[in-house]
Amino acid sequence: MSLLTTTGDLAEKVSDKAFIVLPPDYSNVPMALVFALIRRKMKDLYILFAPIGGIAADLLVGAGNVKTLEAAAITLGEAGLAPRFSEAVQKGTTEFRDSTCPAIHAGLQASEKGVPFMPLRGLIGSDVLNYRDDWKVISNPFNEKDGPIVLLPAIQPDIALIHAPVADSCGNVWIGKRRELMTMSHAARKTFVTVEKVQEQNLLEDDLTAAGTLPNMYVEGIAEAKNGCWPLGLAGFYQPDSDAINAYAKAAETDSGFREWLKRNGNRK
Amino acid sequence: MSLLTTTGDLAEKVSDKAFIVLPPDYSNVPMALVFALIRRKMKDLYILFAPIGGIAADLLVGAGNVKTLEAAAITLGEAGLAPRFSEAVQKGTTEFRDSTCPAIHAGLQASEKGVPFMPLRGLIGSDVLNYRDDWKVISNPFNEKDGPIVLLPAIQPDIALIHAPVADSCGNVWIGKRRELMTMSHAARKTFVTVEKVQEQNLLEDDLTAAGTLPNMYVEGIAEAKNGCWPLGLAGFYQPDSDAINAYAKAAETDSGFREWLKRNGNRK
Amino acid sequence: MKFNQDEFLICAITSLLSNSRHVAVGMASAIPGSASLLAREERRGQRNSLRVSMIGGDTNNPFTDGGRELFDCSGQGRIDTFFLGGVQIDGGGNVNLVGTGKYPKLDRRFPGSFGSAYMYFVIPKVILFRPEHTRRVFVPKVDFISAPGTSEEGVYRPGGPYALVSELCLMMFDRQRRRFRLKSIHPGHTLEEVQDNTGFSFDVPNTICKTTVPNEKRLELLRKRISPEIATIYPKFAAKAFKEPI
Amino acid sequence: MKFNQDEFLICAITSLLSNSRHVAVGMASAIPGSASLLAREERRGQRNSLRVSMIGGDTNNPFTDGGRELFDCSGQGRIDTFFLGGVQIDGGGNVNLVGTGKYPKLDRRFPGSFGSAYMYFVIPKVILFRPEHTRRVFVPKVDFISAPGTSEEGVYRPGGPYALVSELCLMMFDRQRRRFRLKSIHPGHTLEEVQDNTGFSFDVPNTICKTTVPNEKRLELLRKRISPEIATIYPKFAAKAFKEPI
Repeated sequence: MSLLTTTGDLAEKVSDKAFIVLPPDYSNVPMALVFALIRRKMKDLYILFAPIGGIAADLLVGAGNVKTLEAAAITLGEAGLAPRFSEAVQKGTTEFRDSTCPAIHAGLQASEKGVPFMPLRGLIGSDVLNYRDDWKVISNPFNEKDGPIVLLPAIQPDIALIHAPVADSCGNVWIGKRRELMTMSHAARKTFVTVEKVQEQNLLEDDLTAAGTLPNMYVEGIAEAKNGCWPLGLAGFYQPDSDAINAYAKAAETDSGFREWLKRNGNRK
Repeated sequence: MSLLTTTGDLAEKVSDKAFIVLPPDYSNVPMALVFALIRRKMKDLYILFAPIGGIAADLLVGAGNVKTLEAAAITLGEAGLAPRFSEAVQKGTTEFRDSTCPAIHAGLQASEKGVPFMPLRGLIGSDVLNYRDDWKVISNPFNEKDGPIVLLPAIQPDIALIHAPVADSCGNVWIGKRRELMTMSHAARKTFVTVEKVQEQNLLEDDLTAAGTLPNMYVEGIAEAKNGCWPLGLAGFYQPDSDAINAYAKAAETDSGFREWLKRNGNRK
Repeated sequence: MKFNQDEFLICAITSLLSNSRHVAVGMASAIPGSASLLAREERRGQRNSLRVSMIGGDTNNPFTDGGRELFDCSGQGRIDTFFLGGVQIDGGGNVNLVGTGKYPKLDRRFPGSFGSAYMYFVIPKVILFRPEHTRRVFVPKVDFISAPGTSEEGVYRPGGPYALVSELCLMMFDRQRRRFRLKSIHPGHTLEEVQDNTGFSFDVPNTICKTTVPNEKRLELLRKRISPEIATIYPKFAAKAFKEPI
Repeated sequence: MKFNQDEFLICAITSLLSNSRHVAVGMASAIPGSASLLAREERRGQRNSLRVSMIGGDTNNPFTDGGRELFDCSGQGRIDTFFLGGVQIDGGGNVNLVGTGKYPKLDRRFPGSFGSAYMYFVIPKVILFRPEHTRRVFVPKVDFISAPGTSEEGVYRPGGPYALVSELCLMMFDRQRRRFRLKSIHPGHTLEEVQDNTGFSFDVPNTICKTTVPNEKRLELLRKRISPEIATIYPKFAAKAFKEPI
């Protein structure tokens, strides 16, 4: 049974209310697939960034697809604040669960290991912790004098969505040193992947490529999407299109500008 | 300051009573360095295998270098039981701390993350747990009805000793998909590495090799040791020398046979 | 078509994998490994295809996240079938991989528990495989519980023993009753022989089946397709197991 | 030799790194990043060499274990210096990266806490860098504590604030007294100006230094060696920062 399909078909397999995890903004964000989700007019998604979101978050929020966002930060980087996100959070129309980078990594690692929680240092006295009623503080059972420590519940997304440079026809995906993609895929129930290209040669057969390969046991669908991170970049392959991101940042300052931008750019496949 | 040195010099940097972690028996065991430690007549070492030991364990125990061993198992594989290990444990001259594979991985991951402990499912009702007074059972703080769960304390070795196919002259080490070596090195205070060869080309500069590279920030010494896993193998490069391992298994059935074997084979560099 | 004991055991295990979706095979497991590859080969191209992941060797080893990945992905529920052996196994499904005598000063030390203390809890179907069927192995109570067969209520335990395969018979584990039930006796052996050589009590059904012998098609597949594949990990075993019996 | 404001701030931060051994630089940190690379360059080949690890971009990014590695190796104690900014910073060293107003319905939402809620606890020297020195930024009490400046006794906390660099001055954080102490004022500015524009109280020493201005050698190193390197990550910034001032 081949895992190969189209980006549109992958988007069809995502349900309203799905709990989706997306990669950090600096690389491997499956933007073509994000645009496909927006075209599908998804409702009430729970979107987690591992751990920082950017234009994908802003687009999904602006288009009304999101009920809750979770991340350590949402930013357009050098292009400034994420305008649709900021407005939605200021107005309270989208719920944002403030987290911190290592807490998201640790929560995903808990699911990866099949354990119910993961401890993490720090956090005590932070309002990030104070507003998270799903995090718990206990005293270290090994050493009461060691003081309090935070336990973070396992984070298990329904779906991890990622973009990668290449997959093979068996469904293995080369992610290189972007190991957060591996943790995301291990943690999520299933993973959909868009790639620049699909090759015949099995990535696991060569030790050099195997070292950076997500095995197909975690992958439930693959689609080719050339330049699939646009307007973001794919590290080692292409840079972010900063003109496009700057133009977006400006357009999205108003809802009507955002709609206009989406009409012009939202149909890229 | 160059990290490059000799195997003998790496051995010199290991102190008596050091807490050492070694790779699993199926690949990347720095046997040349183990022989050098034996020649140094090390005393009272604490040796952890991540998670299974074999001939390295048997040699170190037989040579009297070990106070305590910790592993999920010690075996010579197809060559049978580890004779010096078995005898020492039966006589009580070496302490063996029985563990289980995922507990060792989790303990090392705790140190890797800088957290004091890691939870793990399973274990409840096992005598492995019953005899480990350093492991704790608590009820899941997130859900009392979820039942008990084991907490494993972080395992922080003083030194990780590994063998790898190649290092670069900056001290980065290519480990490929043997990621347990990365966890070991992250967890240990420092790491000494023997390699088949040292190359000029920086391993981190090519995304393909970077994906399987341990960065030099974890590495405090590198030595070339050709065929450095002998008589064990280096996956993808050379097979275990099963004739040699079988011969060892037979010789080591008695202490005198062991001494004889060591005299003949212990001077390999 | 003739077959030898190893081939028979391989095929007996293969028959137990018909509802499995992802079988993992640990170290030093030539017969379970062969059985898993055979089951996969038989279902190749079918809708209910079987995934086989073997550690030890690079063939059929899909793991790229280090030694922990087998355990992590078992904890994630991605693996439904696994194999365990045992120095001793008792009637409650407890397995001992550590040794005989009083721990820690054992009379005879064996390698250790490996991943059993975890895998037995999280893998839905653990097949116990121990060819030697004697009272030395199948004891009333194991000297050391590497992994318990059952757990108290409240303990997280999606996994546990499924079947027990020896040179004499096949037993299935009844989780409700917390004991084994004889399923079938291998050709050439008798209930008395099984009972005489088993140190624990087990349930015996009214009618006792004979374990099915391998058919020609399966044996051919095993010898032609699986033998060379398993030889890459277990050369010694493959050389011995897959020659025509005399 | 003339210099611009960015160059001045870079050099001021560089001077703070003289006892550091491993500096990590987070996202969107062009000035701290430049300062770290400059400090490394100045100590190249010396015994007390400096390691600089930058996330964001592939140059000087040594991490191969995914996004968590920066945090994991900080938790391991391998990194001694890090930088944080802040929408608001108060006199207790508390930083707010989340926004102004009453959380969660903020008046103005900013990106979020990033890794601050962890890094501030585990990195021995955290340098707070915020050029804008106004009462809007340096407030009596932050509206949201992304990361607290100090912790109660018993809380695991090897790390915390070390210094604060703004466009007006350099302050050092006194962990005993849990407040900042003015260290030096940048040329062209006065104590009154600092006091007028700071919303929190801080200690003022008897003699107040002027912040040292960059010397020629350092400036040349910065412009010739560091500028092209930083341009690979922050092209916009480098184009603006490293041209001769008019």
